[in-house]
Amino acid sequence: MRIPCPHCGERGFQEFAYYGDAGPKRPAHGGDTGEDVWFDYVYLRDNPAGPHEELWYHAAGCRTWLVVTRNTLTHEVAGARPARDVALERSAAP
Amino acid sequence: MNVAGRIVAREANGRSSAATLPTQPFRLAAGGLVDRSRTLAFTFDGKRYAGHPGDTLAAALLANGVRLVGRSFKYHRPRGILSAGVEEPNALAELRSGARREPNTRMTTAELYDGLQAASQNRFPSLAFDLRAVNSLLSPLLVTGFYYKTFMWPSSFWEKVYEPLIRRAAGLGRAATGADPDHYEKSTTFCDLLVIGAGPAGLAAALAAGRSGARVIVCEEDFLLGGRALADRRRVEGRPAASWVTEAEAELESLPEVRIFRRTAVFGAYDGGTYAALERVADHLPVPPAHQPRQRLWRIVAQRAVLAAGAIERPLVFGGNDRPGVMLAGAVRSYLNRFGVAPGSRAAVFSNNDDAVRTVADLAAAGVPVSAYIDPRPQIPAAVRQVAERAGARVLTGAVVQRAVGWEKLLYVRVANDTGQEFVVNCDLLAISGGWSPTVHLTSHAGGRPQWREDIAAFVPGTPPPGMTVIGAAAGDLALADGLAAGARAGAQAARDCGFSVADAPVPFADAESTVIAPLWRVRNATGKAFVDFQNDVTATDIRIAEQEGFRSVEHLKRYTTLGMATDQGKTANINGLALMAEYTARSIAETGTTRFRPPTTSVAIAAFAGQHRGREFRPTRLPPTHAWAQELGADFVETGEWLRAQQFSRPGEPDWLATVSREVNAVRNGVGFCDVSTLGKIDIQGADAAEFLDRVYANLFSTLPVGRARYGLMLREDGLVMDDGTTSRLGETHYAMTTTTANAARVLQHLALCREWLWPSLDVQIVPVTEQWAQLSIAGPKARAVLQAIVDPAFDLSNQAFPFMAAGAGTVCGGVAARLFRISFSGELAYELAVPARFGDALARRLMQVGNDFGITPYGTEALGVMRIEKGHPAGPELNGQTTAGDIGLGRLLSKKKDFIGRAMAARPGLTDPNRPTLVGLRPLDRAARLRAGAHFLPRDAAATAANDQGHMTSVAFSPTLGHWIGLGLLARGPQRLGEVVRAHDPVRDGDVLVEVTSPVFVDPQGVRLHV
Amino acid sequence: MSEAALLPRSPLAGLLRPVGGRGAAGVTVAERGSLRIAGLVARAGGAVLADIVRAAYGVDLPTSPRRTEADGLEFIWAGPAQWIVLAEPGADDLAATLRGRFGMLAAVTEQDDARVVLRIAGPRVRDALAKGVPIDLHPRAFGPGDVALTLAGHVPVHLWQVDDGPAYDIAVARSLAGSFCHWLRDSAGEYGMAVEG
Amino acid sequence: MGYDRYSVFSLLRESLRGHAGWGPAWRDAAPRPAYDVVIVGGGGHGLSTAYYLASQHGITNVAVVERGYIGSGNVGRNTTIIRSNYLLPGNIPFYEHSLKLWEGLEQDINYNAMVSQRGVLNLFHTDAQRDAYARRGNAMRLHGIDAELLDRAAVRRMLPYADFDNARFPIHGGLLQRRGGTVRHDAVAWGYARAADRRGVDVIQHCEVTGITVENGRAVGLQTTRGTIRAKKVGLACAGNSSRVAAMAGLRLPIESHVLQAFVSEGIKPLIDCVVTYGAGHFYISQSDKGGLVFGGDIDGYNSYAWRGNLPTVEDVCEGGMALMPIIGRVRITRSWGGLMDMSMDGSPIIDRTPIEGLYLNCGWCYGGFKATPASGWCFAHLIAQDAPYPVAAALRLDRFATGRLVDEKGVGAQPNLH
Ligand SMILES: Cc1cc2nc3c(=O)[nH]c(=O)nc-3n(C[C@H](O)[C@H](O)[C@H](O)COP(=O)(O)OP(=O)(O)OC[C@H]3O[C@@H](n4cnc5c(N)ncnc54)[C@H](O)[C@@H]3O)c2cc1C
Ligand SMILES: NC(=O)c1ccc[n+]([C@@H]2O[C@H](COP(=O)([O-])OP(=O)(O)OC[C@H]3O[C@@H](n4cnc5c(N)ncnc54)[C@H](O)[C@@H]3O)[C@@H](O)[C@H]2O)c1
Ligand SMILES: Cc1cc2nc3c(=O)[nH]c(=O)nc-3n(C[C@H](O)[C@H](O)[C@H](O)COP(=O)(O)O)c2cc1C
Ligand SMILES: [Zn+2]
Repeated sequence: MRIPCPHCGERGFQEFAYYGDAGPKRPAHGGDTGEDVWFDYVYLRDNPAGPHEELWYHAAGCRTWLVVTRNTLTHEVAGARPARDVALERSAAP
Repeated sequence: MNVAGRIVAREANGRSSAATLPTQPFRLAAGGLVDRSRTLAFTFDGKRYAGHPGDTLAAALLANGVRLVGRSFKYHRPRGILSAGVEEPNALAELRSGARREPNTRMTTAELYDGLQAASQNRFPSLAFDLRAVNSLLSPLLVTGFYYKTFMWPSSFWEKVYEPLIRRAAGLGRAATGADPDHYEKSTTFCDLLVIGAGPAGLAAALAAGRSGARVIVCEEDFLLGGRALADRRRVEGRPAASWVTEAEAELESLPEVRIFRRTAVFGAYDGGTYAALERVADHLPVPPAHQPRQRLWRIVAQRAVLAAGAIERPLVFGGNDRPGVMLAGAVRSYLNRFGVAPGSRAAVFSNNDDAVRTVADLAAAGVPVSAYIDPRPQIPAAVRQVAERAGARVLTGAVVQRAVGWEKLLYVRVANDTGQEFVVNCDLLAISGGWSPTVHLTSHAGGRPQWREDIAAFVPGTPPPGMTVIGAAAGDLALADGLAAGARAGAQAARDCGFSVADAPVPFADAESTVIAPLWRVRNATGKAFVDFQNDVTATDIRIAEQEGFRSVEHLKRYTTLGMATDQGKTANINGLALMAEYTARSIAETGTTRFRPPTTSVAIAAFAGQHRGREFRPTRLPPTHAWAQELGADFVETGEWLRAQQFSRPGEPDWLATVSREVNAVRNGVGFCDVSTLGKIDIQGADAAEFLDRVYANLFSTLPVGRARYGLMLREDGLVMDDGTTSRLGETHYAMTTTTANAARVLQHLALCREWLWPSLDVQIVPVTEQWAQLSIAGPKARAVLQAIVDPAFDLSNQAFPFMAAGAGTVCGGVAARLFRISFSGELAYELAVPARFGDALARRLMQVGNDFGITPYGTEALGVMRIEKGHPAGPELNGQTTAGDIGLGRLLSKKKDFIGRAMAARPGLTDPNRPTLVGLRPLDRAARLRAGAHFLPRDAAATAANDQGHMTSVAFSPTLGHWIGLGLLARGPQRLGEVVRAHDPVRDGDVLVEVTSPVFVDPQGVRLHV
Repeated sequence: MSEAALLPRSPLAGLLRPVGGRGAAGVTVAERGSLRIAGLVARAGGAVLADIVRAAYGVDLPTSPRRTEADGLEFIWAGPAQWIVLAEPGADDLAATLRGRFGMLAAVTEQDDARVVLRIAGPRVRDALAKGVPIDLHPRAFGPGDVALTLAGHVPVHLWQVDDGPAYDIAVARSLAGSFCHWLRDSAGEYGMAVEG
Repeated sequence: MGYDRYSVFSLLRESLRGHAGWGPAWRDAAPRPAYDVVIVGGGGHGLSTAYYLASQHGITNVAVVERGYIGSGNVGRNTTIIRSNYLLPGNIPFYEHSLKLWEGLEQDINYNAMVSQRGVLNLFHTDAQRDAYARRGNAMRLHGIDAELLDRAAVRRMLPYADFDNARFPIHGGLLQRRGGTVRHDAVAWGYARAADRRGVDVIQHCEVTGITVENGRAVGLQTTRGTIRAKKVGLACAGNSSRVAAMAGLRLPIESHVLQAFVSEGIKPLIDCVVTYGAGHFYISQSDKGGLVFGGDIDGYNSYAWRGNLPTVEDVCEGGMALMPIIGRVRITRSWGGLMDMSMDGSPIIDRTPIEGLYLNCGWCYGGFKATPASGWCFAHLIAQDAPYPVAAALRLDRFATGRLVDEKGVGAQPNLH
């Protein structure tokens, strides 16, 4: 499996560390979020069979976090973006 | 082979010149691609034989008239050579000896070298006389599934009696006798096009792509390029096919961007266009030359791949079809044409297709009489009949071989035709062909399902992995001309796909052939055992039994009968087996389907996957800056993660490590010692939001930390449990130096990056690992200041007022060496951590030894460090084991109530705040002479040793030289409320129960007076 | 007392030894010792940093895995908005200099001792590197000035191509120098490795 | 038709008549319109659940629906290790219950699954690891389970061929559970299927569940590729596919699906007697009765439903193997494969009710559920039949993540790929 690091270029996945689903949204820092929302964020996963947005860390490369779109049925990697860009975009979205 | 190698081989062999070697009675007078000018000596089961360079072991044995080469797995039936390639199920040998012994080596692919030693396997006491052949008589009992139905009584007999018997009888060859002495390598390479298989189709593809300038890799598992073009007397471009191959090879060699990997099998197709291949670099030599690996694992990343792996011929299923002397028709041609060997002296050919009649012609041309050509088809094409008759063979149509008769060699075959006539055909070689199965294996590694093609009675590739095209016989285009054309097309297309322009070139033309086939899956009125899977002894009857018992899915069939599960993965067996299942279940073959193919397509040595990473090079070793110095002092070292750290510095005359460690501890407690703590993770944190960032990632506050001060910090995971701890210092308003534990350094760095980039991308914070930059030495003990005073440059005021406990600062030492100084203490003594650029770490240690000499300075290792932290009750690895909360380790007060932080919410869950959770306490043995051991469980003093009474466990222990007895830290249910209570530290696995008294975890200087002097 | 009062020790001491090979070495290796190295990480709004660097040195800080040179300094990409800066031995305290110039715009760290830098060259250098470096170093894919953060075996490396020789510089964490050299000797042995410098 | 009991006598009798008399091991049942209980998943756990529903609770109007052939999932692709050497009180009694059931299984189900108590040896390489194993061994002993802590010399006697002298991480000793061992994996599925079938359970193959019918907050049936099936109770035992099936009822689970690979070598004469796990890398190995070395290591580490892994993991596993026992270097791998692990957030399984009445959940087995097969079925059957957890499985609850009463053996927290 090869991951197209937007910074380093395409690399074998052995250079990366995996964190899992990029979907769950962390409750706001400092907010007064209920325990069930936290539970949901920390523990529950969609775990879909098909396209999946997930966090990978380019540990043996540029040491940055990426959001990789990958199909869990075929392992085809559709693309990768810097996690920071995705996060900024998401926080800008309403 | 180089001369040295040959001499070694000779000596190993203990004999001398090739002149005394036996002749090769079955070597043809001429022909073949072997080098007859040189003779190689080899042994099989201790007996000496001769062969030539270019032979495989199988070819050379056949040349010497050896027919019996092995015994089957279950029934120990005598077996001969069936094939001439990787599909071989029978002819397996132990190659080489001692630590280089390789079990189950296919004789058909083992390249002959001078001095080669081979031994037959799975026989007792000898190949010719195998006692276990009685299994054959028991065979009615040993059918498929027999063991599931019996051996159940008495139940204790399985491990003691039945299983050992079964195990000893099973298995094939023997493993080596010692650690593999050879070297292995792994290499990664990239290309535009990977061509798998260098038969005519593959060569055509490589040429077409290579000429465009594309980067092409051609992998061929054989030691010669050419595939079937070497085995068949065919013509390409009007020339003998083999000479066309030579020219193609020469042209490919001349193209700078084309690489040819010989002896290299592509064995796995993985995701992302990654292919795994095994190059057998030195398997054709007695031992690998110096600095050469035995084998090299290639990871090939290819934009495009062309699979041109050819096809594998299928045996026919009839009685005694496993007799030595029964051989695949195409293999017979290989031995005749490529190796110049006659695999028999009188032959018959049994085939259901138009291709095998070439074998009749080639045998005759080589001077081997052919008694009969036997074909189940009532009508055969005139051309086929003609070829057979011209070769002098009697042509029997509508006829089948019912039984091959013989034991260790074939004597004759019994033939019956559709009019009920029976014949006996004398022969010691029966060439058989049930048709050809495309080598589709690599196309299904990514999940593609092969498709049934009725017209050629074979499975062809379904959906290959992305980027792969299949051509030639592998695609079911069995005719040579089609393969050449497809190759030229696919090669050009691949080059275009990779952005190269390709000129149209003429497609090499070839003579025509017929590939017509009428499937015959088994001979119906066969007598005797009719084998489907030769190696695993699976017969047609076994398949019927499986069907009867409901194991009808091909995958059930496989698992119940072990069909296709042997070393050859059923390359010659699978299709026949599933066709029989289709017949028994009255389904079509397409409906029945194939079992799934998986890597590796041919077996690969475990060592090849490991490559260089074994022994001490299994994982890298990280050495701290003072390593060389510590080594000179004779330190003992200990693995801590990837690091190798000095464990203790023993001195001559010290009876044991405990004496050494106690001396080191005493030195620190009473004088001064120092220890390399460079392995702690060091992370530089800067930025306008650095303080805010630390407040979020640490449970306690860091924004309030004054510049020039250090603070102990505790980090939680998002789930509220403790992740790591360490001291972090504020070097400037927006600049912090964080330390982490050695074990968690990488994990923390990754976590901080996630926080910065993913959770809070708008914070201005920069995180830079600086562990490697600094040599950090802890200098501890009442005399630490005095020693330090001797090396800091004058500007540095070390007084308690100027540089109090938990102060942090920068300056220079030893006359201008930049340094950072932290007054922090793990030992509980007056202590400093002094950091200098790592290149000076070694010299700093030596300097400290000098200047500290008068103070009795003592280097100490991780053991003494551990003892002192236990004496002080500081939690470390065994307490921060990922299962503990801040409260569990007595640090609940650090969880800030003033701010939010990672883990805050989840840490409040009832399970994590349960007052009954085991909590950190100190322990000391009631009998002060008793030894404590970590891992013991706590039980109420007089309670029974049951799980219900389990109240926690001892996490860390040490012999405290300060107190003169063992002490421990532990997690005890409601521990802090039980100070003074006596509990039992229960340690049955070491027979060491001890009564211990619950104490505060801080054993030494509970007020922390010494820290502040 | 001068700095020489503490003798620096290279972690490569005793590790670079020639190995294998008959005839001319296929691979040569030399330590680029005593380099000055600093780490540079742009603070939020890093664009200004690029402007200041351009103004100071007349070069663009590489925004992709590339290396540029100016004024005796090498700027080597080390991740998004991150670089390491190299200066020849003997230069002034590089980190201090950089901090003086860019301290407001970048986090500057001393890295002089964090890495060792080796120059590896020779006709078979690509073959030797392929035995552990899992990236494409073919001239069509990677050329002079190109930079990569990747692995050599299990050892993380930071490498860049120096010239068409080809020669590569490989920076390795100090603590891993021994393991790296072991891997290099293993990998280059087949072609013969000579030690220069 | 066929034999109700397998024995050496039935085998002898059949051998005299060409084995014409064997009937199907289980009927090829077609789905009926309604059952008392339908179990989704014809793996080890589903089949054993059905068997114990029938044999322990007298509930025989039961179907097991399986999308492929029975045993096509993880029960048919695991490395066959059974043991009860767990650390935490939430796990130990459960796995010990399982080991006890294994010990009497073959007589119970009349099928030789080759339960082989050849010993499981976990090696340690540092003092800290030793203490952690001592803690575990002591915990086992407190539960009445056999555990021995071996020193280096004792390990050397057992594994003379391991690398003691040139290792990156030298072996210091090991924790041995002699009652641990291996079981012929496929036979477990077949044996339970046959035994359940004999008690009236319908084993329905090639029947994929595509929907769960929930009416008024209650599960009342299933949609399948072979039609609708009504059920009073539905039990999910679909291992790596748990999230997908649970989603049909609108549930999200604390589960990720990951691929785990395993490997088998060519058959060789007996070399490795017991099961060995390497403590300094991801590697464990045993030798099958056929002679193949069966081994594996870590999961590939990313969410996957692809039933296959990738090359770096293969290399990683073999590096571990060579580091531990370089004698196997020239033995060849003949096949590799992958299975889907339902990795839970604390690495321990879940056997519990769900918020939907009548819908029961059995999942989260990670890479360790084969050894649990008998106890899992036993406890799940009890839960379904009695609507109350069987005591040894009482800690394996779904709500433990919300309450914080985690069963985290490794202590790595809510990151499934690290368990
Ligand atoms: C390589 C490998 C090695 C392992 N090694 C060990 C080991 O040594 N020891 C150990 O204890 N454990 C081991 N395990 C784990 C163990 O195999 C599993 O935890 C256990 O088998 C899971 O339970 P099961 O048998 O019920 O699962 P499975 O056999 O996977 O059963 C689940 C079934 O559900 C079916 N299913 C899924 N979705 C549907 C649907 N929609 N409709 C109908 N049916 C459906 C599947 O087809 C499958 O047959 C290993 C696993 C793997 C992959
Ligand atoms: N008339 C028939 O019925 C019939 C049937 C089969 C083959 N043929 C003949 O066979 C030839 C087919 O040509 P082709 O080029 O397709 O096949 P080929 O068999 O000539 O060549 C395939 C080559 O691929 C190599 N190979 C296979 N798997 C490999 C792997 N995984 N890695 C590396 N190398 C691998 C083999 O060693 C072989 O050299 C033609 O000459 C054709 O006439 C004819
Ligand atoms: C314990 C065990 C032993 C195995 N032994 C063999 C073997 O000797 N030969 C073989 O070809 N496959 C063997 N397999 C692997 C199976 O062929 C198959 O790959 C596995 O059951 C997964 O199924 P799949 O590959 O069809 O997906 C074994 C599997 C297991 C679980
Ligand atoms: Zn990257």
